[in-house]
Amino acid sequence: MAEAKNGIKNLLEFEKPLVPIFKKIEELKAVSAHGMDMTEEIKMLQKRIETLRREIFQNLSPIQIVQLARHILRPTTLDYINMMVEDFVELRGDRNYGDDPALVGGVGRLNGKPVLVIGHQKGHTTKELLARNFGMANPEGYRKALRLMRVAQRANRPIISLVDTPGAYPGIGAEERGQSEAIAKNLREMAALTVPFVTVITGEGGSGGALGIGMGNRVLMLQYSIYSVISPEGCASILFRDATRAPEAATASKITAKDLLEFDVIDEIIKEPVGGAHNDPSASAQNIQVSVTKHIEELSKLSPRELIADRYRKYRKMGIFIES
Amino acid sequence: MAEAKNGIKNLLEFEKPLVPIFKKIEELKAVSAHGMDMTEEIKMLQKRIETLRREIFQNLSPIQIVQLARHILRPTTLDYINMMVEDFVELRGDRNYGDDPALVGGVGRLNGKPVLVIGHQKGHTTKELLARNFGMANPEGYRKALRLMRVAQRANRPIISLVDTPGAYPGIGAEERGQSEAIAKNLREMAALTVPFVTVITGEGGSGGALGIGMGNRVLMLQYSIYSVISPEGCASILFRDATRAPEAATASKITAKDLLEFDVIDEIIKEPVGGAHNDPSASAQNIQVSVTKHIEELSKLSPRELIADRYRKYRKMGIFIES
Amino acid sequence: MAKISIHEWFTRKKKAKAETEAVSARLDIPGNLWIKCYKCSATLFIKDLEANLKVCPKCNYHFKLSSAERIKLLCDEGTFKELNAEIRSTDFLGFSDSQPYQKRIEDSMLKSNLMEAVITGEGQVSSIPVALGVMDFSFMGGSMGSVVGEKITRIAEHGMEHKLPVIVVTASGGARMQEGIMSLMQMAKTSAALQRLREFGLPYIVILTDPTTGGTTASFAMLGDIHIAEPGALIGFAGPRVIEQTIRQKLPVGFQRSEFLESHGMVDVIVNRKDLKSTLTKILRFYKD
Amino acid sequence: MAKISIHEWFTRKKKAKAETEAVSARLDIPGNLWIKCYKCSATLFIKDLEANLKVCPKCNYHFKLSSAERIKLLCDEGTFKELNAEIRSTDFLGFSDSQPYQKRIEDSMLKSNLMEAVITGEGQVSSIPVALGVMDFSFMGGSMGSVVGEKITRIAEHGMEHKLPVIVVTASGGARMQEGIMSLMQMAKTSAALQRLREFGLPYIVILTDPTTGGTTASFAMLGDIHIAEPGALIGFAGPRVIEQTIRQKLPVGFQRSEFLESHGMVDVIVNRKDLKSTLTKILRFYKD
Ligand SMILES: [Zn+2]
Ligand SMILES: [Zn+2]
Repeated sequence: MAEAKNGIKNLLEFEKPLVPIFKKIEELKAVSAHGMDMTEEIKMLQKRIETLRREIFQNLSPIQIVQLARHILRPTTLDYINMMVEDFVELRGDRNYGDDPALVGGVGRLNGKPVLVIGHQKGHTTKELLARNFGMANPEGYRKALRLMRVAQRANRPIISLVDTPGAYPGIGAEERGQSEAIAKNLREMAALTVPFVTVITGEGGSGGALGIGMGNRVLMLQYSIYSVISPEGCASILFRDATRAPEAATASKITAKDLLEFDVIDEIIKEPVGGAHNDPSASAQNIQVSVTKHIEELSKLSPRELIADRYRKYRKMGIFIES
Repeated sequence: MAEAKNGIKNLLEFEKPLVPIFKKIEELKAVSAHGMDMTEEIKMLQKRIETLRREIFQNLSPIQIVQLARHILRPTTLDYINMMVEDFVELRGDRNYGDDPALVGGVGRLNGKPVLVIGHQKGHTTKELLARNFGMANPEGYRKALRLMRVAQRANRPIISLVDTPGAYPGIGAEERGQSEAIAKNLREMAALTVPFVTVITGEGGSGGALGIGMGNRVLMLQYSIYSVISPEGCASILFRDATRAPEAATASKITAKDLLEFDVIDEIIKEPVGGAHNDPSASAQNIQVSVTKHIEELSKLSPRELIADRYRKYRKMGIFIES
Repeated sequence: MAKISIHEWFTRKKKAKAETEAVSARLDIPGNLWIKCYKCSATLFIKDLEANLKVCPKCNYHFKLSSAERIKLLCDEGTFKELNAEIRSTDFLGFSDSQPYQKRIEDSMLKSNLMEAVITGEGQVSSIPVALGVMDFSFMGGSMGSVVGEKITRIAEHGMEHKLPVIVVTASGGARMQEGIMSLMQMAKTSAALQRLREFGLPYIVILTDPTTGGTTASFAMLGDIHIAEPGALIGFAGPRVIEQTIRQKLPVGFQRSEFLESHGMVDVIVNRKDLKSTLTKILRFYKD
Repeated sequence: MAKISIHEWFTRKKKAKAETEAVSARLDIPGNLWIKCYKCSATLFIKDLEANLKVCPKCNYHFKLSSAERIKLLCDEGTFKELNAEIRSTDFLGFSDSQPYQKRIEDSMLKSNLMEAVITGEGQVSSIPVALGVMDFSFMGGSMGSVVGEKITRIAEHGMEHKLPVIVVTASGGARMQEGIMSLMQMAKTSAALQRLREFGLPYIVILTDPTTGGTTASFAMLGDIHIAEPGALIGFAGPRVIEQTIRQKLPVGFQRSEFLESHGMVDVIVNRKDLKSTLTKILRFYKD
């Protein structure tokens, strides 16, 4: 699990103004070890870090948000499940070909009530990332997700999907086994779900790979997550023919929670702790839990038919064009 | 396609009494080629063949029927489709992993009315048999069959399944991709089909591999086909610990159409031409067509709900046991 | 048809019971206090092994459980009530291999102290009422004939009637060949019943144990909403020997074991026997209102 | 928002039409009577190629068709009536790469003589009325933005309203990046509409042509009851270059072509262009009452 790591090691480029203060604290700690009481001084410095951080985070650029969304310590699906869901039982397999470790799911209870949770699983070390294919699912991942959504549907339980993927995996096997078909079918079948369905973009919402489990009645986004049709790097290299122009592409493509709320593509932004979710995973989990619970409760008042209609309305209106 | 091959080459062991007469005909033909008119004599001999054949076929043993059911020239699914179904379009693939050439299907018209046909495909040469894996389907074959049955269901069209397989393929890949799951799911889903569904055992009805597409509202059997839980050879080698005792096993296991009609496992026996279906494929196709058409017409009077209930009744009553 | 009346049977059974009771709760190794683990060959004190739910403490090998032991493991004490206990097999084909089927049935009854290869009934799992079917490999290798098919079908129907989740613990070598085509038809019958259960909106949970193969796997064993498996169980359609004969090559290590099925998407979760009830409970609570 | 009014556009279009008409029915090789086959390099007389439905007589390479040509190929003469022709794209993000999106739209309109990357309408195929959508690669690579998504959605709705089978001919490079997340949302919108169509019990038939990739494939292109493909068409989720960059190895020959998809179970039937209408007709007759 992603432990809070306030240390100097995991600071992002734009957090570098904090470095001298962290160093100072370390020095004071070293002195403390030799018997002098520096508690007060350290406390003050820590406050300064917090203040400065708050200032820095007040005005993040889209590409800085991209960096936060991809932070290696950013909590990913199993982290949130561990923090939010009681009595979780992970359920594996698509009953068809395989089990995809990049997309996990299972049953458990949220605030004492049964839920089914699915989500992309990344990792916090290279080893974990490799084992999880960096959160890039294969068709069997999407098919597992669909199977589990149907488990929820038959049990009449709400579904929570947590989105955190650079995208669906672009590999030979993925094409052989029908990555397109798997995602497309999920989109169609998600439209037909008769149970409350809430999606949270927790990190990277990478294109079809994100949408493939992301057609909730409500789509929520963590404050420093992103959701886009193509990565800023991909956009820059294809449209600007220069991958280094990713910051520009990140801005132009409108991929932050704030942008997407304005476009009505998402329904709500979930606040993150100062410094981002990885700075205080359990606070982040708490925020998600509160928000998701609220939306599930609202949706639970709708009949199966209304839930489908609600979802249809939501996605039917997507699109901006001129008609005259 | 299986052409009528009355020749000496394809005679089965128990048809050997015909050999001298065939040889005589060949001699006479050779003589004819040199100018003498032997038409009458040949005609007479051919009549003798027919009479003798009729006698031989009056009293076939189960193992002889097994041989007929497996005859390399016995018409298999695409042969029957070519003879019975107009405007056939073969539809491939399970939308999931692959297309299985051992199990084919598609849409067309029977007597001018739209139908969906699926069936195991064997072959009449070693090359064909290898290409079709001897009619032993992999999971993707059963999944294709299910996909096509659902196409028929959505279109509200009757389904005809033609069964001709030694069994589902017992291979590594088949196990990896869930042969059991694929067959089991087909059984469950066939029970839920809302359209008329007629199964014809045309050759070998090999165990779960046969049943996997064979849960029709009506199950018909060609006169010289077989339907069994295990092959006579398998039964002999497991239970009698001696594969050469297959004839005995064939008799003991009750695998002929006549036996199965007595046990109410099938609904009707479709007559074959003298000498077996391969002796006159089009006559065999004609018989199938008449019988299938009759049953589809009867079933078409039932509502979707009644069709499911009809099928449930049929399979619910299977089993013989003592209760006291 | 039957050469043994139900009354006769129960008399014999009672007598046999006293003799076998002490043994029945133990492994099938008469008069021995020690056993070698089938997998790691460690020498285990039987009492210890039984105290450990018949799981080897050295290598986690899960020894087979009898249906009675399985019921004890899963159901709250004293809650299990058997249903359809009296349905018996009969030799309707007049089938005889090394011995007549009828004799085989009777011998199996006496040897296993069971009426058939599955026990079904109602019970409670952590106070949640369930309809339960437990197969027993010791009765003719857990083979599925008319009786197994009928009892599985009826327990599904019982679930529907009483709105209970249905749980089946599988252990079976496949179809019972001595019943010919009728054993094949049990695959259709049970699957059709489970289709009804599904439309009824009731959960169906399968617990796969060693071994589960053939027609059992290709019907009710693979139709669960949730598939739980014990570690290392052999689960497959074709038996390993049949496959080896067909493809003429050695099978890979771990082929058709629970872990293989899990990695190929067929099993939801592999659970050590000691955690089986608690995991089952969590899953049942997901379904329970 | 738009810098060109619909009236203005039609005036321009009319003028352009006279100039381009002669060319539009031909391949996009200006002022040339001959063309080299892209696949086998045979030199072909353009008139012959066009008479052969733009299929190379030497190697069966299927050249791209314009939407107009495709409609002519599939619909009975004079039966096609366009719907929702006036929906246009707009640069709601203020997006600019090498040129502003708004300019790109306008240029594409003029160059392709099309309003957008899909034409939708009602027509008849062998006297069977159908709702038809035909994508056109010549308009911004057939990319799917809000307009493509909206028109596909509306043609599905039109099918439901008039109880018509829905046919979509795909040709698309994927999502239109200039519309950002909104292009992604078209995948959701079209798929949801097709779910409704499905529940309505109406058939949806996809004809996959070269190329069909990205978000188009991963939504309405892969949701057909029946998938017909032209030979040799590139059909995939990720583009071949992206895959090569990811896995750092060369792709196998034939990868992501129609034949590859057929053998992997994603395409029902591959049909030569000359047989396309007759095969489509047979399939439609399966559905027609
Ligand atoms: Zn051991
Ligand atoms: Zn060419």
